[in-house]
Amino acid sequence: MDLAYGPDYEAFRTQVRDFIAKNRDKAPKRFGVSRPSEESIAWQKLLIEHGLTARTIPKEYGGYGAEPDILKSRIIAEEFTAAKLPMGLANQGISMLVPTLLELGTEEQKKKWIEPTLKGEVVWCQGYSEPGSGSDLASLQTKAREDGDDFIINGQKIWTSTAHAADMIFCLVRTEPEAKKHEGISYLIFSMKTPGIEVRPLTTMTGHAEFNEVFFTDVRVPQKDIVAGRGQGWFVANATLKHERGMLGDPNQAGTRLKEIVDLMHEETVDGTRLIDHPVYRDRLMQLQARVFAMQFHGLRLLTAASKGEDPGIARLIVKLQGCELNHQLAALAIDALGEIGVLYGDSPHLRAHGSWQHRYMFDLGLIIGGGTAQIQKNIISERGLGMPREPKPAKA
Amino acid sequence: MDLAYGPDYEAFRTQVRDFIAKNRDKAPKRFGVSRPSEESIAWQKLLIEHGLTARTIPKEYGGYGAEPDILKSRIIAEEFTAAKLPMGLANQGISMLVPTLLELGTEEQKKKWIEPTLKGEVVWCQGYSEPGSGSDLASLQTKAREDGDDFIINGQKIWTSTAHAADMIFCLVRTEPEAKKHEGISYLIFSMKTPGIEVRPLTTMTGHAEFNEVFFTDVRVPQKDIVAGRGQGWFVANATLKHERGMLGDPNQAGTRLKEIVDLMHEETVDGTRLIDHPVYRDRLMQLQARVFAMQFHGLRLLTAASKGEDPGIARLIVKLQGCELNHQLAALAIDALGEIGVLYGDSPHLRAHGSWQHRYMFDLGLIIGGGTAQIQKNIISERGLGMPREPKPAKA
Amino acid sequence: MEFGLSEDQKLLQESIRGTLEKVSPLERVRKAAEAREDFAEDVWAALKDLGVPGMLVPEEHGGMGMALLDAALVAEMLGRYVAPVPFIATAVMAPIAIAGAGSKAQQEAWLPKLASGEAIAGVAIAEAASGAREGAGVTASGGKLSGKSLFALDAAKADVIVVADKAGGLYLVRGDTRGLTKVALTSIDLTRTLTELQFDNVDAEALSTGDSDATRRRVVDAGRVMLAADTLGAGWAMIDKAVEYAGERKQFGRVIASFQAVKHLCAEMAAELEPCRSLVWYAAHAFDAMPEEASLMAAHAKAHTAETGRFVARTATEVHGGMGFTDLLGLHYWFKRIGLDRQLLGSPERVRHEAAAMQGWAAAD
Amino acid sequence: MEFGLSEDQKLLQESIRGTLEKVSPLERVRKAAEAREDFAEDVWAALKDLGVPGMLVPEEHGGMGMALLDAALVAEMLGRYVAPVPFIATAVMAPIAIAGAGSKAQQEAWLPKLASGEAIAGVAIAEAASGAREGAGVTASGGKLSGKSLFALDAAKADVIVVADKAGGLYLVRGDTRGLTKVALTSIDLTRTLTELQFDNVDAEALSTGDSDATRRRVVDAGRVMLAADTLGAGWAMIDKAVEYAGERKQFGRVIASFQAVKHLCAEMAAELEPCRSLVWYAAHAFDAMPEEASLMAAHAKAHTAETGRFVARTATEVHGGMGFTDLLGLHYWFKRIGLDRQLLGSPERVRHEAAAMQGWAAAD
Repeated sequence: MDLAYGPDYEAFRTQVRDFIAKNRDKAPKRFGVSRPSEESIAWQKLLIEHGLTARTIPKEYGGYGAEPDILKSRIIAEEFTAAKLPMGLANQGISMLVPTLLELGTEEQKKKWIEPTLKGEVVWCQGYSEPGSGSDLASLQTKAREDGDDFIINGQKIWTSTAHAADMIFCLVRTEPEAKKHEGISYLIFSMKTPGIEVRPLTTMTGHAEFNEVFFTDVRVPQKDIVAGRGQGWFVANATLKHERGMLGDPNQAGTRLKEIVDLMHEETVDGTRLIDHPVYRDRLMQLQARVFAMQFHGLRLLTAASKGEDPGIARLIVKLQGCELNHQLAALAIDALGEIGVLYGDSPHLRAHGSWQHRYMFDLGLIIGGGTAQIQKNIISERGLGMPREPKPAKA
Repeated sequence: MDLAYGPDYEAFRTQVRDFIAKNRDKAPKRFGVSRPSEESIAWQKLLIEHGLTARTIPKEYGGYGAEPDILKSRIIAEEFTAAKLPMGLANQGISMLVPTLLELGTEEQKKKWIEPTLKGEVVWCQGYSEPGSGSDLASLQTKAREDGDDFIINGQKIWTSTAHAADMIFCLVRTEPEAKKHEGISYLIFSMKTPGIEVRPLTTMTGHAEFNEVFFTDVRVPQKDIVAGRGQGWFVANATLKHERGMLGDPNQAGTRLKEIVDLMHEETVDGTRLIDHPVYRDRLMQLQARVFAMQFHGLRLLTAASKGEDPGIARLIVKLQGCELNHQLAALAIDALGEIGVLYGDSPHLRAHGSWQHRYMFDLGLIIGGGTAQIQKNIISERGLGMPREPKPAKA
Repeated sequence: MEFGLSEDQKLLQESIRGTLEKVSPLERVRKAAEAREDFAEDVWAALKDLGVPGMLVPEEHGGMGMALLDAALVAEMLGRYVAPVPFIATAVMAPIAIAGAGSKAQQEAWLPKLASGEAIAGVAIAEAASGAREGAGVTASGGKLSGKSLFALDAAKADVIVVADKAGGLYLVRGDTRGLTKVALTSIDLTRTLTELQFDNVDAEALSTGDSDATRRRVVDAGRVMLAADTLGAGWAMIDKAVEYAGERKQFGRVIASFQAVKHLCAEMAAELEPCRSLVWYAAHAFDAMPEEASLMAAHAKAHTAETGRFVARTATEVHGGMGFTDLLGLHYWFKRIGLDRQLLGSPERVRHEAAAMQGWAAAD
Repeated sequence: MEFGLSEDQKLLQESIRGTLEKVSPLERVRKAAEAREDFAEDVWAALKDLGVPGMLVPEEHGGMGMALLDAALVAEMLGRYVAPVPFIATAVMAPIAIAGAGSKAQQEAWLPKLASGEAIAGVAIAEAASGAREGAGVTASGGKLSGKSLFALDAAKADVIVVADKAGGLYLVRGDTRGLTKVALTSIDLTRTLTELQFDNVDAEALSTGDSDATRRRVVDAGRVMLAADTLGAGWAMIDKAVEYAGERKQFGRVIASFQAVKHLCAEMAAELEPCRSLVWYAAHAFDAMPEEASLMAAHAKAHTAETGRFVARTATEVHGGMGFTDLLGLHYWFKRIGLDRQLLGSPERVRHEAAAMQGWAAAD
């Protein structure tokens, strides 16, 4: 047990700090809502050159080409957060498509797509879920029919964030209608400018359209733009989903929220008494503080395991379930302690934190559902973590 | 909505009070642990004669022969509770066997068994559950093989309270090994003195042997002592289980517990501060008080429905689940508020209420599990109460 | 002894249900919310036809003189249909205030108009019921009110507003009086309006006949019972929708209603919420017939139903999966209705503290 | 940066596990409980062979000078095997007290004997850590102690007992001193003893070298971390047993482990309990290396693990169905161990209040 990083890493930390001191005025003020701004693109370029993002991606594909070192990645994150500077770009192309291509793409695909994606020149969206295929993603119905060297795609995707602004999509489609459901899917990449694609914004309970629906009508796409071969899409997608699920339930976000609530409970009063002096709210705060600490230290444990290449087993599988729930409960405490002010929203007077507590309370519920519902998470924990059997298949009626 | 009973019922209440005033010195001081004491038997006789127990059971079978009137039953219960007098006998023979025989027994069976059972002369135990058949009661394996006019019984029962003191058992046995599992069971009554029956006490987590295991080795029983015919046992048992489940989760018990906790929190101190003045314990008390009220009023609603012969639907199905859980949570609050004193047990000095809070906390967990586990209750609520489908049968492996 | 609804009450509830089913379908609610209507005039008009505004107004003033339990049955249906109407202040809290502490003249001036639906009444009592935020509070002096009151109910278009001042008094203020400024507040729940009232030396009439402390208490109690009933109705609507959706939605080759995890979530919702019905009925009946129990039961009904409502709102949304999170099914209207109910007229934590204080188990705030 | 166990620590834990698996199986625990043994001498002897009593004793006094994190790993295993041994006071709290605030002579008198396992040490500190019940409390005057202390740990057969008085001081009292009366208390957990100590003008030596306030704080912190670790171990034992039982028990023609409801109960237990491991590790490490965080983390580890432990104890019992409720499988030994851990050295509610006070968010009691 050693919570210090040691001299080599502290030297690296110093480098990062030096970079920040020297370059902080170059950090973008405007990020762009769906597509990166010019400033962001320039900042990204600078970060890549200094090994502060795209750090382990080979130089030939536009990265920095360093050996993987998870502690260095964490130091970068810590220093940028402390300096309140934006990190490198983090969109679905960079977090999901690039690792997938690196692992499973052809040399041509890597050469063509990774560098412009890293640079923020090409923006991607993800076409996985469908209205009828959520938890049971493998049942997806979007069809890709062969027509010469092309596929003709028809169907619908949902939960496609940034689809309206994306250049490209990585998309699961059914290419082998006769195969078993997991074996008939291919992972296809194509341009969002292709004729026959319609994007409709999808408004959620928060009142915002954080997602889109995407409709395909006779969309013609070259067959060669499959990644990892026909019928391999389920395998490719699972490799990618790992990256996504790892991002949900981040305990550092919970730590930040907790601090905000502590401040709020010191500042806000009811009948002149500070909220922190209400024993019942305070007791809830303390319960949640313990949970936040537990998940943060749990995160350190996973980080250590990752840095040693060890499999942390069940410890990894619980993060999404526990982390998303904890964030939701933190938002609930803030709302409750604020009383009527806690339910104000939108453009209301007296709003606190721009209504973000209500927004988070609702959006967190979306995260509890999305990326594998709580029920699916519990299936995974019990089956993969505890070795319990899968449910028996139902008899054919 | 009218919470008064009205003049007729108040007249009846006066009769009950008169009886109590006149006879309270005849109430038994010693009840007998497993078998009723002489005093209890005499008291039971007096109560039957005055229509204060066995009230609706026909005179020819030893009851009082009144029309069913659930409000009068409640008034009797209220007045006896208020006077802190013991009610009539309430053992498994009276609460489960007698209604079963009345509904499904032959005239001979009714004549022979109901009266001595009511009088406390014949004590019964119940032979339903087996070690391998709990939630899935219909899978029971105790075999009754035909041999001339008799059955030869081999197998084992569990959770058999008062088996060591019982004269008779009403027992589910498998008489038709070839039939489907629900159709091969018969409901058989026989003497616990029959050779080949061994009773072993079953100690639970409370440290007491509240139950027994009963072993049958070549136990010979006349075939004629089946109730309602061969293969009808599942149907008979379900008629009886209704009576049992209705008794679990009684909200009046929760009301009594709540009062005890309120007293306890006013009397006990920590560092000189009364427990009721600790805001966090007090808030839990208030949450539980609301639940107790809700379940008590829910009980009134069910009582009203029963008195009108209406089916209260889902309202009835939730009582066991919610009532047992509420009792458990009440015990938990008492334990928590008492700190280390709350975990004392057995014959310890400083024990409060003879250690009954711990005993209840554990025994309640047994009740949450027994009589249909919480999981089975939720299946029932969702299927019968909400009309959701049963789980599909698994495919044969 | 009869703990249940009379035939008349069942008929009343069914007639409200039938009307709302017709006039307040989701599309109508959505339109009201999106257009930020102060309330849905047509829905309110349909309820006027049924006499809803005058339910609690005494018969001598043109009302129906019904009981709070009747109003609770209506409130349950309004929650069930997330109806965008000014019920709680106009039809319940204000009539109780005016009938309870108004002079004969005040009663004659307002009760018939409220009964007929001709007038709308708001209530500004949040500081007394929930505690004051941001130092809000109204001070009365020489028949004039100054200060501000947040979170007034049904006040946006009110002809008259019942205002509680810091000293425990109740006042009537006309909606168009000089010096009164109304600022619209926006909550998550767009089916109901909340208003901030700013008073700059505003003319007011005291409601000071009889025991105005007791009247204020009753106004709050009645409001709390209505909010509990609203949550009860909204919660059961969400359970029914969850069960229905789960019966249609297929994943892994079967309807998700056949998965034990989904069934148990639905069972837990029902098992938690259904006893709230009896608590709400009892609290309403206590208000009508057992005044010594009324405040305690109103507090418990409010707090316990709010806690249960939160569990139901969240869980029913989860059962709907991603669809529950979108705007497509409109499920969030119920979610938000329950969310607002929770915080109005006293959060659960505050109301439980009051319940303890009423029994002498805690110091009153 | 390495947040995890060293190879030595993993070996330590495995060797404790291996030993306990052999010497402290359920039958041995049951025998100790049924015979009301003060502790299982043979189990303790096996742990002595591994140096457990001297783990935290400084090397100069014949101990191993190990860290609290090492002790937490042992405590976890003791919980896992519900081992009936006097670990928490004898091997953890008393050595910390004597090494922290004892004179050279006191250290030399007791630490070598504790390290070798020759002596047993009790600790009577409940009034300071949990609050005083029944007006208990010890008063020191002229080197003599009077009064009573409830719920002393490992004190039944102790050669020496560390006693906290009302004024915040720590004292050493010999187990056989005149005027000291020991009354055995019986808790639900028969694997550990609790004792009431009555002091009638009893000879005592003050532990007054250095900062005895800080030492007392550290004694409580260390004890709390041990209890949290004990619950962690006992809780995981219950989860493992539940998973195993569910994998064997068949109902409705399938193992119950294949029912989604049972799987989800098990998943919830694991998901709740596993983060407690990191909290316990961190709290122990803070005790060793980050003194400014130690008390807060010990409090959180204690309270949160106690709450999680209750959920696990109850749920694992439910998964076992009726068998979990009987004595047959002995599952209740773990249930009760977790139940006692919860209340010792501060209930969760009290400890959370302390945690708030430490951060300046509440007045200290």
